[in-house]
Amino acid sequence: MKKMSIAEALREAIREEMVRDERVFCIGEDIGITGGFGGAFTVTLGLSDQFGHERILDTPISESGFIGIAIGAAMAGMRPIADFEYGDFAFCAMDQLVNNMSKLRYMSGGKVKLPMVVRVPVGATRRGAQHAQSIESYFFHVPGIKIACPSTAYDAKGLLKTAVRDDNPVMVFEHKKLYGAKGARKVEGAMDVEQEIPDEEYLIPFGKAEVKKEGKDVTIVATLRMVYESLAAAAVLEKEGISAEVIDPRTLIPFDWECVMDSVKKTGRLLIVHEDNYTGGWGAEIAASVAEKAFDYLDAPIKRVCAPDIPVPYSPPMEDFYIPSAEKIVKAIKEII
Amino acid sequence: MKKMSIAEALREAIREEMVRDERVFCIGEDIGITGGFGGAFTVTLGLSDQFGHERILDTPISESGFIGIAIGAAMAGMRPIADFEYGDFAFCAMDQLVNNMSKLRYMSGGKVKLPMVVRVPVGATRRGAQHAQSIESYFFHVPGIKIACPSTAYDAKGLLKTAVRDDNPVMVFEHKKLYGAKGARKVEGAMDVEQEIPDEEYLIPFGKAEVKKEGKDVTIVATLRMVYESLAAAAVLEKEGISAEVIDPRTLIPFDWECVMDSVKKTGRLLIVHEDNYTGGWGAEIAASVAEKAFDYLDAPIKRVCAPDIPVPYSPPMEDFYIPSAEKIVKAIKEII
Amino acid sequence: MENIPRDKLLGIYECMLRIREFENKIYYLFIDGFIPGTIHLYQGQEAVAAGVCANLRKDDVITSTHRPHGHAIAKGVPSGSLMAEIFGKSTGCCKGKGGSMHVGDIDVGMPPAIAIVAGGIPVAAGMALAFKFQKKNSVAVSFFGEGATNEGVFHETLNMASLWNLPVVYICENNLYAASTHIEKAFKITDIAKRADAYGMPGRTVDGNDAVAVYSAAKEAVEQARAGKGPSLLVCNTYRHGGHSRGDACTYRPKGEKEEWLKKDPLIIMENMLLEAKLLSADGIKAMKEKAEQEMIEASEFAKASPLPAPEQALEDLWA
Amino acid sequence: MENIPRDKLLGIYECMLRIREFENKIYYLFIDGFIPGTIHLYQGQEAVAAGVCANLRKDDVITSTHRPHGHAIAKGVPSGSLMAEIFGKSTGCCKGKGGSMHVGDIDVGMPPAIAIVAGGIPVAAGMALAFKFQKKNSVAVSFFGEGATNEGVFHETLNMASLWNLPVVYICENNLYAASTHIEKAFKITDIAKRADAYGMPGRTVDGNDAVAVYSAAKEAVEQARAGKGPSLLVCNTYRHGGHSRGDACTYRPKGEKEEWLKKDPLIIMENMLLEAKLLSADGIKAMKEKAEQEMIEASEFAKASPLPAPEQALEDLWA
Ligand SMILES: Cc1ncc(C[n+]2csc(CCOP(=O)(O)OP(=O)(O)O)c2C)c(N)n1
Ligand SMILES: Cc1ncc(C[n+]2csc(CCOP(=O)(O)OP(=O)(O)O)c2C)c(N)n1
Ligand SMILES: [Mg+2]
Ligand SMILES: [Mg+2]
Repeated sequence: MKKMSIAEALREAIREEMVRDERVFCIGEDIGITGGFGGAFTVTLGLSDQFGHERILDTPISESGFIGIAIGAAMAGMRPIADFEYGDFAFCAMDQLVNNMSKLRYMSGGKVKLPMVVRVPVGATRRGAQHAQSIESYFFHVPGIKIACPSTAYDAKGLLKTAVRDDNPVMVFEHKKLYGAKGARKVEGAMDVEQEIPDEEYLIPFGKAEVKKEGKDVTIVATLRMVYESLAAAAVLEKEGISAEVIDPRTLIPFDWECVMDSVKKTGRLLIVHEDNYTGGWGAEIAASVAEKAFDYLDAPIKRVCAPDIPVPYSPPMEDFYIPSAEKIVKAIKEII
Repeated sequence: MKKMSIAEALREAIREEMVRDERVFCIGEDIGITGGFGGAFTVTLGLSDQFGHERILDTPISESGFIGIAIGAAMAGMRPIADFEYGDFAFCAMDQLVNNMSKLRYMSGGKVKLPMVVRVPVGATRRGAQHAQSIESYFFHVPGIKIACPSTAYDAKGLLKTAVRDDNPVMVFEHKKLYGAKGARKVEGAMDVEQEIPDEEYLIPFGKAEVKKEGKDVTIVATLRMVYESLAAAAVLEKEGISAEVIDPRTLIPFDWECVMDSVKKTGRLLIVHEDNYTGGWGAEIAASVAEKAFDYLDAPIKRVCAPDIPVPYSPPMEDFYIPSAEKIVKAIKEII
Repeated sequence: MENIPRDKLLGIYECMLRIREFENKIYYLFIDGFIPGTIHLYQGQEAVAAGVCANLRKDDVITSTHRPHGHAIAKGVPSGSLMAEIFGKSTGCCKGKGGSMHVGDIDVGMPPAIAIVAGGIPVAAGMALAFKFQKKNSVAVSFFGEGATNEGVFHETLNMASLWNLPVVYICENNLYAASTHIEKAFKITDIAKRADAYGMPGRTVDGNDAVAVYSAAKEAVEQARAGKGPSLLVCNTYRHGGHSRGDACTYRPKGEKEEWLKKDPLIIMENMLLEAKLLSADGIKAMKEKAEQEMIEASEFAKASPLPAPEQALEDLWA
Repeated sequence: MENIPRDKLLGIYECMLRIREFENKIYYLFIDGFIPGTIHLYQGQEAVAAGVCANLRKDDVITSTHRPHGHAIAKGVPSGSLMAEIFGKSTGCCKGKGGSMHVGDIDVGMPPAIAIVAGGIPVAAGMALAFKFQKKNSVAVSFFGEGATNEGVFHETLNMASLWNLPVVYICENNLYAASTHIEKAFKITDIAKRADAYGMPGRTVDGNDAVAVYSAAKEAVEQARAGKGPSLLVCNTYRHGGHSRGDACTYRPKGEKEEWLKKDPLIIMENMLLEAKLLSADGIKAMKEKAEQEMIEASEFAKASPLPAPEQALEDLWA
């Protein structure tokens, strides 16, 4: 057992997979430069020393190009892990992600495979509108992409390893404030979520949610940093006699409908929390589907606590207002109980 | 009064606005070439004869570049109308659309304005996965973009004119099978939706839905070509004694919540239909919001009839299966009545 | 030409004939309503696909575009499964899921053609990168039109391909037009091969209607790539005889332009060469044409007779 | 230099001093915790912003990047509202909605800086296109780093700007690094200005630490654009003295590299020139420095004293 931050856990996952399978390599900007950062959030720090600059491949600033290259490499038998320094830059490669990565296998009639991982840091960290977006929902809507959203170091390692071994494209969304609370590259407001990580290898299957806290009055579904806000809210509510169940789906595609549905059948109430914008976010799908399928079990309307429909503002009071908080979660739950 | 197809109505709207306001110009691929197509669907045919090649500006194949150029031109006082030949190519310009077009005004603290229109043909027409997507939902999720979806020639003209006069970025989604049913460039399965268009100028305000057919048992919300499938379904149901109300919201952002909510309060049932993929589509937002806000009025779960979560297949039987149909709408409604 | 074995030359010529016959057939089948959607035909550009692919092995790969039939035939996709795909039949090389713009068969080194202009350019580099990792001496070749060189991803990729010395060859088919847009309306420069300079990559232009010239230039480029000496850009000047896609009357073209180019029909050039060099007799040519014709008749019979996929098969083949 | 009026030279020098003082101040204010998030400082590159913008009028416009403070000062954004923006205060030039990477003030011809690398390149062309439509003789200038020239949109835009003869000037600040990535790891070529050839656009390289050289080269480019003679690309070779952003110890740089460049500090070069040409005395320089220092002290006092926006103001300013 070793205590690890999420950045460290992701690094270990990559390291283990690269040792295990020589087809695995990393590609992205500033990920392997000697003396450099190891990616914007240190995840690949030191890996080029171990694996060389060919397998930790630094690219020019060319997102569309390097994602297309990852796609080609995957089709030809490699297993690339591509890195967007900030999720916001994924839009530069959107054509390759949506029109090629997600569709080539289908277009081929199932003949080609695209085993590739795309790592996407998300979340607002005092940098303004173009380095802050939570963009899971855009990809949640693309058929053909699996989506993982680890909130703990344990999950980060296990989910990333599973992603690398999956024969389909997987996007892993990582929250910048969860990478780690130490070191020169930590961000303002970073949370300390270090965890003991087993020495033995483990994988976490996709589509298996985790119940982070059991409860009986209301179900909260949240991912990434919102898991912690939800747990904080649940703790506050507990004191007031309201028992909230907190579920982290861990992967959005595939989604563990069974776990959420069972919980809602028990509690009769559902709240969904994400840092992505409200309108058309993935929370809408969960709300719509649960409202449809658990129609007879719901004792109150399903609510969502999400970022408002604005770009991310820079100034701290406005950014804090933008990001869903435990306080807002408590308030929303009281409205449905 | 003159009978017009949607392509003609859009062309008239552009013509009138260009005559009225010299700041308006068109930009895109193959839109103004003499002897050419007038865009992939003839909307700008002949306009370069009237306005010259500077104001109907043909570009190289450079979507990201020409959308960025439209953005700059809009900020500097022009009112561009940009054209994606097929909506699928919008992903090539996604960074400019999402990171710049929708955010620059906000980032400036409200100091700059971006009065621009982006025209986006959508819908599957036997061309396979990369020339077929309905992509409204991706932009529905971006704060700062208005969205219009005209289903008739009358609406197309009025909404496009309103879009050109709006001081915000507006994306207009147009369905390829609705442009017109005549001429060399019509697509397979094109519907004849010609309509009498008044000679006098008119505008259609954003955020005003149209009730296409009144009914009392169930509300159907649909856009673009799905309006017609919904009306066909309503006609079938009518014969079986089920009275469906069909609403075309006409704009998705802003959305006419009042109209839909009033209808649902009356009928107690809601079905949403779109050609965009099911999971995370805009229908999920409508379903989630109505389920939340009309919780006490609903007599049945809200259902959605959408394309399944796959890329668009090429072969006719599979494509037909992919596209939501009147038949599937009828079936879905029977499940909730 | 002297140094090229007769077999190779006849192979190239046969490939060109097969492409021409295939496309002619498709043209009429489309008019007759057998083919859904749209088609982008390759007549006039046969020398490029045939000349380039004559340098490739089965374990080399190509990427293609919205205009892919010629590339597919040249790379070895069987004409029957190719035609069936264009018909949308379940015997098609993509089981009817791809269509005319997405034909391909990875078993012969062709992933589905990518119809987003320039979209295949980085994918080819990626396959080349894989070959480098795998220490295979395979080569990736990417075909695209001159219009594609104005897409950003062309620029991003050629830079990386050059930087990393990837075994990839970029073949730009300059047929003067991108849809209705003449190169003069899309480029200030005229020599597209010069763009390679921006990446420190060799760039070269050849007569794209002269199959032997294409073959020889591509040979050099492919050998260079295969030997680990890096990528290059080869611009082939050519012309599409027909419209951009179905129902294009080409009214944007100046009068007489097409006629001039028809005189330079790559098939005629090749035929004359073979005849002059006495590598083939008029009878030999006739026999080869008939054979190609026969093959494509059979391909179309196969496509016609093949079953359509069941609607629900749409739900298969998304996930691995 | 002989032909440049004294006022102009002093103006450029003053601008450089102001940028240097501003950035030095920001550096310490960041360390002291006054500034949220991150900062990308401009020390070492002052000659570029100052030399280029000395050719611009108020009705000319610029686009900028993640490293925009220097451009903002040079284009005339008042230092107080600039600093307040970086503090996230409601008196900031973007009311606290933009932040360090998005400073700008359209009233002085600077829309919010765009922090997506190369994102401002087409926007500048678009503003130039507007000027052409409006028959204004204004010019748009786009600043970006050498790293940005590997983005596709650089390629797409320079091609169109050249094709349409737009009044836009492209200023590439080659400071050798894109974040931690040295140009050798991102380019096979060394002369970035050659990329302009691919678009039929004039390209030129100058010593970006020599403000007079930058000024003169930019003058030519701006005048050419203003006269309707089209765009150009000007590469300015320079160096950032500090890290890429906060907390960057620059351990990826070879030892001694920074020291070499510090000897070529653009401020020292400019000072020496002015002293040698006897356009300014040592006292004069001292006075100007003190003035700049004083201005930035006041700017920081202003920023510190300014109120933070109310949380709910986040909901304003999205829609026009
Ligand atoms: C990104 C993108 N933009 C636009 C189109 C529409 N389109 C299809 S083919 C074509 C012209 C392509 O020209 P070129 O690259 O020269 O190839 P050619 O058709 O001449 O073979 C265009 C604009 C597209 N498919 N993809
Ligand atoms: C599209 C995009 N990719 C990556 C980044 C992350 N990033 C920010 S600055 C930078 C380096 C930019 O280098 P250069 O263009 O040379 O400008 P400099 O920082 O040297 O001024 C990178 C990679 C970004 N902001 N946008
Ligand atoms: Mg072409
Ligand atoms: Mg740089």
